[in-house]
Amino acid sequence: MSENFEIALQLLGVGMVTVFAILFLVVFIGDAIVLFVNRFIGEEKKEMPIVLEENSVIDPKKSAAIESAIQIVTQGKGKVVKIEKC
Amino acid sequence: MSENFEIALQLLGVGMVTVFAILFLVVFIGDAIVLFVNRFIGEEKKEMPIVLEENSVIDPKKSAAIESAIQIVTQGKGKVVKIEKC
Amino acid sequence: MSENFEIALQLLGVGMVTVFAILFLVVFIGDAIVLFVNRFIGEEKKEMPIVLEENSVIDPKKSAAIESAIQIVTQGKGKVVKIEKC
Amino acid sequence: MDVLQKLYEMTAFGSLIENPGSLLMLAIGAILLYLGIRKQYEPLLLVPIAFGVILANLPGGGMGVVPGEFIQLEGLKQAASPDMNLMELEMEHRYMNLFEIAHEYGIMNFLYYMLIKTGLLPPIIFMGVGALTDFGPMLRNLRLSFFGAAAQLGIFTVLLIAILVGFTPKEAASLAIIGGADGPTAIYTTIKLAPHLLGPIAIAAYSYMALVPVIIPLVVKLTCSPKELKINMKQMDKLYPPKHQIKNLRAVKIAFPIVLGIVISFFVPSAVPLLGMLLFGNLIKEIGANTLRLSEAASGPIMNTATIFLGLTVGATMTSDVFLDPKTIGIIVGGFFAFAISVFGGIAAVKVFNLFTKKKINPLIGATGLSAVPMASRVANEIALKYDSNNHVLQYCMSSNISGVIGSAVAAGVLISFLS
Amino acid sequence: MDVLQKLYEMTAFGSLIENPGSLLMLAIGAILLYLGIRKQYEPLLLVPIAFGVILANLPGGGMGVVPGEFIQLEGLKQAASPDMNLMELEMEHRYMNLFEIAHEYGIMNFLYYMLIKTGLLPPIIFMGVGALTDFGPMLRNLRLSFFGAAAQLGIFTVLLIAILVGFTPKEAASLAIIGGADGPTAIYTTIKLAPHLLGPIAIAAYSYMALVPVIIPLVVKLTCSPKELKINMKQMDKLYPPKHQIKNLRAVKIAFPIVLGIVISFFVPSAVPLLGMLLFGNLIKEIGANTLRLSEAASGPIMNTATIFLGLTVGATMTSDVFLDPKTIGIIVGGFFAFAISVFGGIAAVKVFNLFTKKKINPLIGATGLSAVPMASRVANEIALKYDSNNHVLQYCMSSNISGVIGSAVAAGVLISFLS
Amino acid sequence: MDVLQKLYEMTAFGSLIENPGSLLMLAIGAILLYLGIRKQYEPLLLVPIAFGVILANLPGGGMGVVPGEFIQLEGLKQAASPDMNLMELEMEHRYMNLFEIAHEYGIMNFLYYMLIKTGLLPPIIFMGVGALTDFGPMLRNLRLSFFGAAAQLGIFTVLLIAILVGFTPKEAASLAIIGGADGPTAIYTTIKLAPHLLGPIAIAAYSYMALVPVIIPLVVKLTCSPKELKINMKQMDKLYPPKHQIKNLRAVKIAFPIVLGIVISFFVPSAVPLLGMLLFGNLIKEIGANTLRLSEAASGPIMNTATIFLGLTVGATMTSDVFLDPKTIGIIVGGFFAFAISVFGGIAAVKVFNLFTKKKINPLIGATGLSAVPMASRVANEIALKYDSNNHVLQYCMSSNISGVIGSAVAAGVLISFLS
Ligand code: NA
Ligand code: NA
Ligand code: NA
Repeated sequence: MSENFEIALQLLGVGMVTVFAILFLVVFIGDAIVLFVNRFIGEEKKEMPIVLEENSVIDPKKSAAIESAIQIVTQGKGKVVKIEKC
Repeated sequence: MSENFEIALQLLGVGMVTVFAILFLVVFIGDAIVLFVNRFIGEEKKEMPIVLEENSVIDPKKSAAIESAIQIVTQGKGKVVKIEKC
Repeated sequence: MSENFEIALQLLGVGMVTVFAILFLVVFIGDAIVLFVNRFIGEEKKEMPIVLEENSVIDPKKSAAIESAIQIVTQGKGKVVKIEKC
Repeated sequence: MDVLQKLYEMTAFGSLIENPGSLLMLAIGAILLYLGIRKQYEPLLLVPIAFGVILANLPGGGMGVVPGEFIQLEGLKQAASPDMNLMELEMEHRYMNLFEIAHEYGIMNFLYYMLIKTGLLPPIIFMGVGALTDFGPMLRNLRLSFFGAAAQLGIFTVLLIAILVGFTPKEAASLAIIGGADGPTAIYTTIKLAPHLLGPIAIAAYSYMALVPVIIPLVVKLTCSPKELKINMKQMDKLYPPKHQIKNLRAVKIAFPIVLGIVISFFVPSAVPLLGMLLFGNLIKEIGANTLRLSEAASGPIMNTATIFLGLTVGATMTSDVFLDPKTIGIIVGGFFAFAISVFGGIAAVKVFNLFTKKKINPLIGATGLSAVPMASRVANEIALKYDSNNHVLQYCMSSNISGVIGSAVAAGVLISFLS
Repeated sequence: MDVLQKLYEMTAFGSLIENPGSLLMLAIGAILLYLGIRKQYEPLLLVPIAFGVILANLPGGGMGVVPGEFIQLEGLKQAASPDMNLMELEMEHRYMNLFEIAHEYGIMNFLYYMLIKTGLLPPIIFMGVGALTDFGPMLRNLRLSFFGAAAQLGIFTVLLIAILVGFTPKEAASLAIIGGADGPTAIYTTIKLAPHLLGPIAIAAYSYMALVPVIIPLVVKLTCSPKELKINMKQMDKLYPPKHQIKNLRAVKIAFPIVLGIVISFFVPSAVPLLGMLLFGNLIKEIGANTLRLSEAASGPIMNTATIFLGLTVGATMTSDVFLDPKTIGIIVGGFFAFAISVFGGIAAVKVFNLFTKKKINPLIGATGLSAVPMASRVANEIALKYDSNNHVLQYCMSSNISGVIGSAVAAGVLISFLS
Repeated sequence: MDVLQKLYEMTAFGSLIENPGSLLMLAIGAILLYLGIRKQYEPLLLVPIAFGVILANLPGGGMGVVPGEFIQLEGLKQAASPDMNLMELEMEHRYMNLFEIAHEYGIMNFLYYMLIKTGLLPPIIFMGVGALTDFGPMLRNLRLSFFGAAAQLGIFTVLLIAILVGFTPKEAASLAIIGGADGPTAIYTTIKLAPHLLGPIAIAAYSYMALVPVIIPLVVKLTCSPKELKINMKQMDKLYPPKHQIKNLRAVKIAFPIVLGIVISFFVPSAVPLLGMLLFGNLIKEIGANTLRLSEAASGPIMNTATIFLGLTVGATMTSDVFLDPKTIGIIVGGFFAFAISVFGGIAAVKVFNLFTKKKINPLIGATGLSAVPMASRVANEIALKYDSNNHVLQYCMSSNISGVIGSAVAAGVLISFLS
């Protein structure tokens, strides 16, 4: 029992130190990535080009037309997840 | 063989009795639940409040707007199963 | 090593012959099926009747109405995959 | 010369000559595909089953399911007897593990022994069925659900006949359960009692379910008078109105599967895997928005995936040596009678009931006591409309129709409990 | 007479008399269902867990999970000792294979030993959680995420207390991890350290997560002054603006999970199965259209299916002999304190921080350092609005809230690493 | 002191020092992520593979796949020899069961040995590919599909070269199958013949598939004259119209996969697991509404889930000792030549064909005889348009492109049949 208590005390110390250390790292890494991206990658481009899924059977032009139609109906907030040919 | 025949006869009896007994119970339980609910729970309220799914990224007001738009288009019979942010 | 080389040579021969033979069969079978269908089954009928899925809760007439509404919106290219009752 | 020899060995013609029965099986697979695709006999299951039959019988393809003895490690037990008695006490049989099964017999056996022989998929499919089932029509005409019991008559009658004809009790029970008109129940029972008959029984069950529009009218014509078929349930309801109304259908629908599951299981615990999952699926559906993710998963991807693999693997049990057996004929004939007698049982129960009451019941409501939901009810409705174009019995039939699912699961529980 | 005997044996009344505790367990299952359905306590998990409890305790149903020793093949090892020493060297324990488990103990044990005892489902669910998580709010207020660490205090404090009360260290750790307020993490830790407590711990974890709207206000009321709760983060941001802006959020969001995963795992490799899958799920979400199929699968069918089977099988571990144990009381009480102390830890850390800086932080941001995302943040926001109707702290709370998920996974890694 | 020691043991720095190669592997994982995310090389598979590489090489994370020998129970066999000969007769090797694998080596090995080493996932993915494939363009220009055979030349040529360079025949075959330009086929073949090379081969296969827009133009430029590239297929069709029209495309599309599957399997039964599932997937798609639930499941949740786990586990086979091997260089170089020679084979076949006929064929239709559907066809179409802006060859290319899938599956069958 007293041995177990020692383990528990150890864990209390080790555990809280580790958790604080890791979340310090999270902050540090996050900041570092932001700085790195700001310097070397810069402003976000207007969306990467979407690679059309292979084997897609719908003409991209037509699906774009459908999507825009849907977007009007849904006030621009909806998204066509899947279109199937009849 | 004659032993097997006996088993079969037994099963014919036991089986049909059990099936009738269980479906009698179904009727009985169903009636009991209806009576219990009628007495202790009463009239159905207008739909329980829907707990919005955690991590949902769509503003409820906007999604309501989309849904009503869809309902106009689908004459009130369609339901938006999933909305994704663009 | 020289034994392995022999295996490789064999496989080169056997493999290419087999692949050519099979794709010859593909052409042959395809032609045969087309001829058979042209002779014995004939013109495509206007879509086989769709067996409505069991346990479906939506009235077919209503769902047809919804579908036509969607088709107007999607310029005839969309398809209603699933309708749920509200 | 050597190359040609190897080339020949690569092809399947050698094993085709050794086992010409597989050609016949391929033809049977093609016929089943024809029934599923062109005749639209339960295509969701018959097409995968048929393709499974074809895959299993492509000579040399290694996609046929091997009998259970092949994966049993008898040697271990025998060899162990002198000095390994401890282990022997622990477990009588040991089996190859799933990885070894895949290694030795390929992916189809892996899938079969993981998903089917363990009894997993039928309850999983039942969970999906539950999530698609609406007990509403049954609750609204609760008393009619009683006739779902009578329509299990075919099961126990054919069981008796099959034993007389020479089937073992376990085989006879697996055959007879076809009369429950419920695919997953038939498959589950057969897995537990006579897995070697799984292929033909599954096919017979689904084929006859597809033939409900033929079988029900046939039995009805033989047993019911036009006068009986004109009994109008709605008028009866007006004459003798039901005692109480359901004030809060949602609460009733949520409580019903929970209470029902617990009570039934006290009487027939061996039906728990099937009925428990059915009622769980139904519960998450009835709760609504809060568990929508779950019920959609259960009735969508889970059930569809289970259906594909159930179909393929059940079909793959039909290798030529298994199928080309006189018992297959017995299953086909017996299955038909099980179906027909079940329909008759339901009708007879209504007739007996009508002798004693003033509020008459249309015998079609007995005929739909099988499980084939909702096809049986639609067929019955059409028959009723033929005799009186104003007599819509659909909603009433749905009651006994849905309760027939419970009835056959209970019958399966009785059979498994007594025979395994 | 004989038939009646058999009939009685078919029913579950015999085993019910032998084991009346199962009736109590059924009642507990019903209460959990009530909490999940009517009170809407985390219904997505509590309903399947509750139904699993019911299934497991239907007498004779064979759906209860058996203890790990039942699938261990001790005999083999003992018998082998004289002449099979080679094998003994290779592996200390051998276990029944999954097929044998299904054969012997039914499908629920098959699912439990395949999906849960292997530790598979919690990481799979974490993958889905990752695919639904947006690290954006955390990245925008990165420094606040530090308080996600302080909110793990409850874990290690309750661990200490539980050991004092008599729990073994492994049991105490499994109990204490409830204070991480994260379901999959609690389940994963318990599987690794004390699987026999899985049922009560899972239920306590999810129940207290559902009680976050009660627990957080309680602790806040006891520890924070109105003045503190009125601290307005937006005004602070205006007074002391952050140093740099994120120019390309998309690139940052893609790089973040990759780098974070690698670095954390150097320090706490035992957290890799959980955190690795969380970050993988997040990565495929952030990539966007090119991996949309994957992220939709991870957060849709995969996660929903995993949730169903996790719930049912975890519930099914709660047989009466497992649950009706004084330790269950300890878990319920200890779990509450773990939760409350974690909230307190977060608040205390903010207070300490505020002593040393000019840019004050609202202590509610400490209180949301638990994982319950985003419920904790919403609750905190409501509290803030009650004191000042213009003080929206939601976005700030989300930062420590999300980092709390990482914090508790790290704490779990430490516990597993030290104790297993 | 003791605590610090334990703290250090908790971290991964000890195993990092022992195995510094894992840092290099992490870098490789990061490069693969860069290719998948930024360069958009087959992101659906390369991202999961890359993340799997990272997970496997996080020191101490326990997510790396262990070699097959680790799960073999050699001891049992050896120890058994004196008095357990019966069992030995039954099975030469025994393996740890899946539960033991998870217990001993963690979830990644559990997934790998359950889903990949059994050969399960590639056929499952092929089922989804089938459900997404439209044989229509191939049926409309059936004769062109013949060139899908010639484009397998790279496979058998590189096989020969690889053996000369010192690969074993099984390794050489696994390497060479990269020239089939078909991911699942390459993975399936490698699982069967040389699982220790799975990681590099899978990555090479998917990378080169992503490089099709580079490789095809390169080979075309080296081998074709502008005059050849201007051959206009539509004009040729007008000059020499095809003999018969398809009157009922739907019936043809349904019959085609069935008949094709049966006939091919007579010749190359070892291709049945791949081709059978491909054609099953295609069949349920072509049947249409009646099996829509199945085809949507096959091409949706099932395929997406399979893709995630295939990617992660295949990536996780790439531990540093496996990857940092001269053979990896051989695979990268050899894979490229297999690809390029396959393209050349298709072009050469067209040229030979054109020598003997009046109805000339554009050599681009040979170049698309690889499987990479439909990317190869799109690339070829762009090349054609560059030489003549009215010359649309897409529909024609699709014919050989789709038949290339069949061609490489057949080639895989031949290799597996001769070498395993
Ligand atoms: Na029935
Ligand atoms: Na937490
Ligand atoms: Na190819």
